[in-house]
Amino acid sequence: MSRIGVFICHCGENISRTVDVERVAAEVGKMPGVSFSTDYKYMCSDPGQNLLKNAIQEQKLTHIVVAACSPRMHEKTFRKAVEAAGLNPYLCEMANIREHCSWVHENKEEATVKATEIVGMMVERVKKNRVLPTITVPVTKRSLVIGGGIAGIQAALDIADCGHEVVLVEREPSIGGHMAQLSETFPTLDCSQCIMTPKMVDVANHPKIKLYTYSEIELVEGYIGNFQVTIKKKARSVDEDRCTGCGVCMTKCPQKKIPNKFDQNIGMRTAIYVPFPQAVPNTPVIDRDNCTWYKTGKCGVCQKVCGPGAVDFEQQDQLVVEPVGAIVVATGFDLYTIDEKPKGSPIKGYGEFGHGKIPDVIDGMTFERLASASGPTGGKILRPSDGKEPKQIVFIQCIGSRAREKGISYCSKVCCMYTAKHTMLYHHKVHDGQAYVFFMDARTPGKSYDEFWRRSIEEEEAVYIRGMVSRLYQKGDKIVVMGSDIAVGVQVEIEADMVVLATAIQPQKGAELLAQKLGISYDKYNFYSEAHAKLRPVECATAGIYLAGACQGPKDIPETVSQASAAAAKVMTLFSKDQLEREPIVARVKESGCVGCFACKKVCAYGAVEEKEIRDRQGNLIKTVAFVNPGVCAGCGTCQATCPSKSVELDGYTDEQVIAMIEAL
Amino acid sequence: MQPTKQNTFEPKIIAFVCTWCTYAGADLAGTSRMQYPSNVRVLKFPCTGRIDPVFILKAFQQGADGVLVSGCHPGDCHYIAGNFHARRRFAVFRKLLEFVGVDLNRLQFSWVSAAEGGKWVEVVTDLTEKVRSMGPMTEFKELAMEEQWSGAINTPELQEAYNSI
Amino acid sequence: MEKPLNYSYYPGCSLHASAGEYDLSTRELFKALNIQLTEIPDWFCCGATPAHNVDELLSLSLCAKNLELADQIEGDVAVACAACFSRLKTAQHVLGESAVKRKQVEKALDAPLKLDGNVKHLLEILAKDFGLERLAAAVNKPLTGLKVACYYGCLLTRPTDVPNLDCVEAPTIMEKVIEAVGATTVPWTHRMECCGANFTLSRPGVVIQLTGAVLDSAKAAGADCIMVGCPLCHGNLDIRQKEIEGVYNVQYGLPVFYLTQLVGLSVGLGSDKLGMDAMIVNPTPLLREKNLL
Amino acid sequence: MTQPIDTSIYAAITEAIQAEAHRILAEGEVTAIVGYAAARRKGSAQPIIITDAADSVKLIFTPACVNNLAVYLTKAKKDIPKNGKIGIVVKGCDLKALSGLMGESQLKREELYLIGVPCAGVLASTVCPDQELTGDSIAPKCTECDAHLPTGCDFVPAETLVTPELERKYAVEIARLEALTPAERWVYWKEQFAKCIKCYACRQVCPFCFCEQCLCDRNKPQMVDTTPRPAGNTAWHIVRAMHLAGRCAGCAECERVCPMDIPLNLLNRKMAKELKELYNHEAGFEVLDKGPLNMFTEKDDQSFIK
Amino acid sequence: MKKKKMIISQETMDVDFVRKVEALSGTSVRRCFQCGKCSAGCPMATFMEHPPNRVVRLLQLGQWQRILAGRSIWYCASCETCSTRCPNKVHLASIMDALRKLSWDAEGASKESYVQLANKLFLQNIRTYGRQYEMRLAAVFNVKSGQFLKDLMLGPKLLAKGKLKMFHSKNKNMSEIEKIFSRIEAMRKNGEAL
Repeated sequence: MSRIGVFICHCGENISRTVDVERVAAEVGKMPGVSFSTDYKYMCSDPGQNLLKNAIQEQKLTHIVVAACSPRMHEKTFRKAVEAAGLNPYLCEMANIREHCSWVHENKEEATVKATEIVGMMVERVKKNRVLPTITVPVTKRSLVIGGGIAGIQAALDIADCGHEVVLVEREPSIGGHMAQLSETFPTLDCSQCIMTPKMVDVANHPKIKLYTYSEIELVEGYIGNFQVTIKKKARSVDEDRCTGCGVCMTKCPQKKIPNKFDQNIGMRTAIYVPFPQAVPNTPVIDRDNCTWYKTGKCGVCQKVCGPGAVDFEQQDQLVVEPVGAIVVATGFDLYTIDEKPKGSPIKGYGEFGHGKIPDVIDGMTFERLASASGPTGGKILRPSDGKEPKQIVFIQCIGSRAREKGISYCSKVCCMYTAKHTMLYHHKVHDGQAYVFFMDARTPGKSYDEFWRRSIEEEEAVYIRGMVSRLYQKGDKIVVMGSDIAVGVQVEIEADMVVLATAIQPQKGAELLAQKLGISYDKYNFYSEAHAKLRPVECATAGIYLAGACQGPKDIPETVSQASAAAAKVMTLFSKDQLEREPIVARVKESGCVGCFACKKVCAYGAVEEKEIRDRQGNLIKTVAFVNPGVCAGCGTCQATCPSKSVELDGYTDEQVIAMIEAL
Repeated sequence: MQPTKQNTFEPKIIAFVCTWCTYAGADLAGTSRMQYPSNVRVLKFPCTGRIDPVFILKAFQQGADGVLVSGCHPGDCHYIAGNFHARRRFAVFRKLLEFVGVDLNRLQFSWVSAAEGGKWVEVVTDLTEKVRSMGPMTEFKELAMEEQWSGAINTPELQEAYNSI
Repeated sequence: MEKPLNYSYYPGCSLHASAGEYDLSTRELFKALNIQLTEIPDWFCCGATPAHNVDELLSLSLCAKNLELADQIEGDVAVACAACFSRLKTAQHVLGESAVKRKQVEKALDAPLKLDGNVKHLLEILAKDFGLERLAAAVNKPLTGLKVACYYGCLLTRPTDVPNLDCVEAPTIMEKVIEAVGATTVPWTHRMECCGANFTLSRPGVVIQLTGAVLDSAKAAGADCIMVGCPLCHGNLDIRQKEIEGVYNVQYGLPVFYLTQLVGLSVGLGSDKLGMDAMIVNPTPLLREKNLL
Repeated sequence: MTQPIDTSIYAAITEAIQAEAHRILAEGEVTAIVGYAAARRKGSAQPIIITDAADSVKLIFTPACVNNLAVYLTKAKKDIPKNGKIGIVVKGCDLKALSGLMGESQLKREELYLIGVPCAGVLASTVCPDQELTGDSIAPKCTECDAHLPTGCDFVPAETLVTPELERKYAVEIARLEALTPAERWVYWKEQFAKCIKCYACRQVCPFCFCEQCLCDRNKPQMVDTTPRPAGNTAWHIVRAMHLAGRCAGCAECERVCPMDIPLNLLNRKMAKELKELYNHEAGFEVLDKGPLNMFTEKDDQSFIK
Repeated sequence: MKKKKMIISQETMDVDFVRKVEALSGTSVRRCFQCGKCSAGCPMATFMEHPPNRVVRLLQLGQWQRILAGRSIWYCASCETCSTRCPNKVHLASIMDALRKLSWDAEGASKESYVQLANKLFLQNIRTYGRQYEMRLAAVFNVKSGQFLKDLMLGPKLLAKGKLKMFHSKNKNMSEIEKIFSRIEAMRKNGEAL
């Protein structure tokens, strides 16, 4: 027989003003099973909690109902108090008589009746509550980092420096990501390569980092602490162990006119290539689509010139399985283009800017490659169309960003700063040129950021014009920019030699596919969703998976690095214990009733349901039933509602508890 | 929840809600001190995906005059897709109830997010008003009162015999 | 008895013309307080607003010339007119900052610059050099019950870091001085709004609007009178007051005193020595009412 | 309207079944065959399980072969791995049930030998089994049949069917009920459910009611009223219809076995109709990974949700 | 002019002019980020066609013709409120001084004549007499501006109060002032000063 204790909180006057708490306590005291019932001014206060603890011990209470505020507010508080008094915390329930009663009703009689009924429901419910032990899950202390840009590199180094193995997977032939493409970085204008390459080399040399480049995530199974990740190593056609990185193959390759993606397609590369000279690993890849051998079966020059015999035309894609306990997703971003988009696409291009068909209208990343000393022009700012140095250069901010009509309403955050940087780089390289910037707002919240922006205007003589550009069109070898200066209130027209667009930051192509493999959620733009925008900005809702960098939303380098280190810290927190503890609100299968239709498995969004064979002592299969992995189960209970025989039950929300509540009405 | 005044019928409304969105939305209505009829009793679930159609049936059998099922907007589910499963389940279940003769005006489904305290108030108030104007849900209550009788009581003799039991 | 204070005195053009009572009352007051004023011989116009408006170099040169003349006399430079004060201070500031302009001015004057003289407005001399306590001690007839609206106008404090007379946005020096001699001050909104002096000749319509707003504010704050430290402000507030009353069909009746007039009154100087009869808005009824005559 | 239906090929089908059954039993391909045999009443048929090739002559196919034999497999499924592959005679409607069961992991295709029969229809349970098959005497479910010829079986006799277009009896009745007010429908179903004696024959005969412990038999908690009284009966039939929604293959065995003649298949057909309209789902021969209520699309109808 | 489309290029942006303004005013024009605080506090903004912030904006774009064609710079009261309150330390009052100076140097200067006339007469007075004589200034202004009756009511009253002195004495060292004027003129001629 249960001995239920009921504690009615006044919440100062928040509850007692509209609910006659004493009457509720008296009424509830008469309910069967209730052996103690009282009211108190502030149940959540220390004296209130002590009252609860003492009552549990003195009255030998077995179940507790606290009628107070929303359980979302104080359920943890009271469960802790109950635990401190020696009861299982899950034998305590809260009745919400504040948010759902006293605050929303004025009539005292009605509110009191309602409060009594709410408490009565919870009394019936708590009778059916069971002791739930905390669940522990073993943790594999290895982590996977997806993406080898600055975010992935930072996270991998941080975790590895703490002594835990890291598997770093990068889709491209080299790590480095977008940051490796940049010429200089704001707000200090130090060269991106100079600060980036040492970190890349650290990754390559770190004994705790296992690097997979030119590889993709194929499959993710398991759950927090216990993931099994299948990685597809795409065929490189070059044996990584044999290759010395001498580069002879690349100098001899006859296919030399392949646009290099790393140089935004303005520079050329060979068919066997490393994307850029400082690539890590410095092992070339054969681009099979453009290689003469693969197209015609003839050539093979690279193989002939390769001393160590590393070129292997027969190489196949390989699948590798890595067990890890935590995953950091750092897949970065892609840049929006103004090109015409397919019909029906939620994102639109800029027809008014020529849909990307005007050759000297380029994007910011292309400008970075032009400005980069190791870029295709050797750091000279030259127009793609005729190789002339532009003397009138127009930068336009917020291309795609903050443009609801184009399908993107967010701010891409980094463009104001990088455009300011571009004007400076331009001014340093083309002394007799003039840079103009069309902008709506200059958003420069960051250490030394506004000063940087002001410098571009005050010292580097960029002319900023507040107002958006309506249209661009080619006129002879000039591009006519039709804008307006809203501070003056007149239209502005500039005949520019080159136009640079600060295009929006978008998630990587296929970001949603990776999310589906990982079982993490993403927003309508395919940016990955954090568990809580403010308080859990680094974690995914899916346990054991963390976010770093622009895959979550637009970020600059310092912010990306901070988040990467934060993600690493979260991984370390997980790895700091051998076992992971979690709330025992999970589904359990009653094997006796289960007939193995696996409807539960079909509806489980987390893949928590497995098939389990039941055998007799002789090893004969009796039946196959469902099994819920408590490490993966998130506790939604969809399985239970789906199960025809109700052979799976969600602890804490069992049918018994629910029916008891309905019957109490 | 007996009628508080004579000649006025106060319906009993049961709400099955998910904890992340609608329960939080109802909390918000509270913290914002919005006012709504006191007829509703809230049962909290982790997710609308946990809500079994049988609960709705059970609620009507237990004397509910109206039932509300409410959860997260599509795409907002804390458990990825629980509300999508619930949406199908209830789309079919309400058709079944309608076919056996339950007036669907008594059964409301809604999406109320944690930020929609106002919508919670609106949904609860609307349902309460609607059900109040419809009068009590008598169908299941009458069934519970009836004795077993094999076949229709469609002759005076049977009626007499039935009444005598 | 302390050593008497010595100043070279730069009255400025207005004090030799429309603001004669300011000059008179200044000399009389300082005599009464035993402060020595020696008028700079053959001083020139400082150029005032028109000069800097269109020819900064001329403006700087004229001011530098005057400072050179003042350098012949012992003591800091005492300035009564806020505009002259502002010009002299600005010239010191600009020439201190810009070597190029300093060279140009030296060439214009054909002499090395002597900019060291400390330029002080009368307010500063009374409040700081002479001191508020001494001032209070010198009072014979405290201005008890007189509610004064202290009007700073533009040029006494602005811009930042140039006159350095007091806080640039919320000065209190005038209030301190006049409270020291027993008057009450009123808080009001237009203490530092422009009266439009620059347009008094060319665009009187502008002056009427701007000065009207100042008078409105002083009246609304319940002031009995306005106190100024600038002959240009005085010109607009006093001389044009009747005209403004006519344009807006209101009655102000606010006598506009120079600070030296009011302080002089408190130390016991007669109205003849303060040039009260030169004021367009007759102060006599007010002063009678307050038992100050 | 007495529309005759041609069942002349049934004799040839019977012969073909017998030959095939003999072969697979003799060759040991299967250990047992579930089929139909003649029963004692003239023209009637009953299920039979044969394990001996010699017994294959007992197998028949006539308009009286109405039973859905799939139900025997769900009850016997545990023994199949022990005893070996089972052969089964299936009409189109029965095959749909088998496909559904395979989708729900109850049966494995490789454990079955399917002998499909082309079927023009079977007799209604309300007529004598020796009657001719006509538009009147045909089982109501056969008026809506879209699966006369089972496909994907291991063996189907090569006979050509002639199937006339008949009035869809359930569709007509559903339309009639839908036109009523909720209150009128409530009266109708109250009368129907009141007849129920909770014999659970409907549950027993249904291939999909394979739960080892039915929800409606549980008493801790008692989610569904179990008493054989109107309230409990109504609850049972609603829960039954809901649990079969998206699964029922339409064999109408529930309705056939109901001793109180409750039109149980009406509820099932209504659910099937809704699932077709809402999610374009129909029971078929294809084995589905997920039933319509175990899946979703983001664009599912939500016009009923505020 | 005010609404005409602005064609911007290195040719149309007169950087030299801007440099002159910066040299004369001793303040940076580029520094302004168009917050509008100057215009917000300007007592004369309502009289101007280009509020102070826009004057700076046009200057940033080197569009001095647009500024000088308007009356805005002549309606500046030199109250220094803008300079005092500018969050960016742009000394706008000095920029206005510089613009007025350059306006007198430039061709096709502003239509605004009364303020310019007053300024011209004021400077002439200084050159001639070394000091300012208000009576003479006012009288000549009224004659030259054709407003013979302007402030007629004030005259006698001021005379009676001794505020307008009919006679005045010349400074003894008048040659000094003439020298200053002529040296400045000479410097300008020689390009030693702006």
